[in-house]
Amino acid sequence: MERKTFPGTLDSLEGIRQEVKEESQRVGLSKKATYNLLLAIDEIATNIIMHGYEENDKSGVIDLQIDHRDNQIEVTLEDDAPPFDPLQHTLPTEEFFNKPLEERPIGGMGIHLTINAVDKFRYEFANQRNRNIFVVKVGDA
Amino acid sequence: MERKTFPGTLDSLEGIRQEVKEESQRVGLSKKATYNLLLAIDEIATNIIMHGYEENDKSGVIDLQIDHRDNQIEVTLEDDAPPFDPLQHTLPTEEFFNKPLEERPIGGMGIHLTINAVDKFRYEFANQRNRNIFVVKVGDA
Amino acid sequence: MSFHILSEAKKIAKITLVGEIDSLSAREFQKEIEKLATGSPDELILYVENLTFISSAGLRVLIFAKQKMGTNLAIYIVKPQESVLETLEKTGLQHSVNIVDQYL
Amino acid sequence: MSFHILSEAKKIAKITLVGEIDSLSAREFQKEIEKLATGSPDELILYVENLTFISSAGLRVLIFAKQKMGTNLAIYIVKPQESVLETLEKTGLQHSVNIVDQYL
Ligand SMILES: Nc1ncnc2c1ncn2[C@@H]1O[C@H](COP(=O)(O)OP(=O)(O)O)[C@@H](O)[C@H]1O
Ligand SMILES: Nc1ncnc2c1ncn2[C@@H]1O[C@H](COP(=O)(O)OP(=O)(O)O)[C@@H](O)[C@H]1O
Repeated sequence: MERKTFPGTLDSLEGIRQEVKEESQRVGLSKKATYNLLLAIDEIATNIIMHGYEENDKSGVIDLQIDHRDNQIEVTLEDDAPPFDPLQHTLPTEEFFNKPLEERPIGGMGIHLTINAVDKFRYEFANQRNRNIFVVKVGDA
Repeated sequence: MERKTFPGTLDSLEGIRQEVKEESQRVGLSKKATYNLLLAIDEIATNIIMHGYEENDKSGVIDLQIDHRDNQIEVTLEDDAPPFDPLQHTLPTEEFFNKPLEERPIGGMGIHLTINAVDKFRYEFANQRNRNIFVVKVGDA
Repeated sequence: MSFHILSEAKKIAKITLVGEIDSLSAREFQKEIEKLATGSPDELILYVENLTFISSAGLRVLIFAKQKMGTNLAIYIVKPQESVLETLEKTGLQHSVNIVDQYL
Repeated sequence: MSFHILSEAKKIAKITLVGEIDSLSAREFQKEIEKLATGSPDELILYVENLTFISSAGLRVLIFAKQKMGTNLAIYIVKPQESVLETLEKTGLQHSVNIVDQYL
């Protein structure tokens, strides 16, 4: 697929999900794997927009690239926000998730959901850009 | 059945229904006809207690008699309250029942339900007593 | 955006009735209604699946509830047995209450 | 006497969610919760049968609701789709909400 560029704003989320969904369906990814891929991408895209751009008073784009080869689908999001590697972020523990809601911080679930939702999640900083890469095998049950 | 005498108070209602229920089941009256017979008797017994005795500051008894013959069950309630013939009482009209609840008087349904619930309903004043007689055919569907 | 939200807030009063309502037990029912009426509920939900008998004394309480709790009170009667349903129908109450299999 | 009556009165807030909740639509959800919170409901009932997507932004609103409407708030989630249910489970929310097929 050629690269698509979206403004780094929340109203881009739906369009990003839509692109990924269409391609996933086209290559025959299961409904469940598709849902999880969309969830992962939505979480990371949200973080780019909110934490990467907005909290740094910056604006910018998100580039979306979808590749299908070797029986897997690979989605890449690229942005120009300050470098942030989600895999370096400390994930919430079991204890966190067992806490009653009234004692939990209100967020902190996005990266956890992302990592759980795809077969492989990778981060690179290349050409001065953040690159978040999601890989899902096609043809799994 | 021999005659049973109950005090003319609301806590007699359950015992009266119980007697009639047992006899109805014994002679094979259908569940539905039994229910309706109990309803009719409960309504009239309530009226005897509330309107016949209580509102006239009187106390007294209700005599219950159940007879089974000619494929029908006949229940008689006798009381010593002032004479009152339910069949002379003006029944609520169709219009009454179609009114929204907030515009309806709160009562006035008992005699209507009674007459609809049994095959025959009769009133007699004999030996200075009110006699309310309920007849239901046994062996109906 | 394919998102749609609908909301509503209301006060509800739930009553479960088990057994037989005659003129004696109707008094307990009435007391409960009076107690609940102080909170001015928007909806009264009666769970009557295990109500086996209701005389006109019970129906009077329903009419009383409507008059006491205000005209806007919506009454739901959940899962009435056949005989109870028939009595509601014979007395025209089914026009003024909502007879349902399930309260949503 | 074989009669038994049970009653309870409470304020309920019902929300029906249809479509997708991401960080954008979660804002509408949050506004609705804030509006309903002013009435201090005892129960929040979310009808989600037709909710097809929920991101962590939607879950945040649930946590917010619990914190804003008070610890005693009981949250019911009625008929979640499988993926939505999985997300609730993966984030431990199923311990703090009631996931039901039907609200009684
Ligand atoms: N692109 C990003 N730039 C800067 N910080 C980020 C970025 N993505 C995530 N973070 C940080 O990581 C934290 C955890 O992210 P996440 O698990 O998605 O939960 P949430 O966003 O709900 O707080 C965020 O609160 C934020 O501090
Ligand atoms: N045994 C009775 N003695 C005197 N009055 C009676 C008697 N039974 C019924 N009534 C009168 O007939 C009216 C209608 O009775 P009914 O249809 O049973 O409705 P309700 O008792 O709910 O008013 C009563 O309100 C009462 O005035």
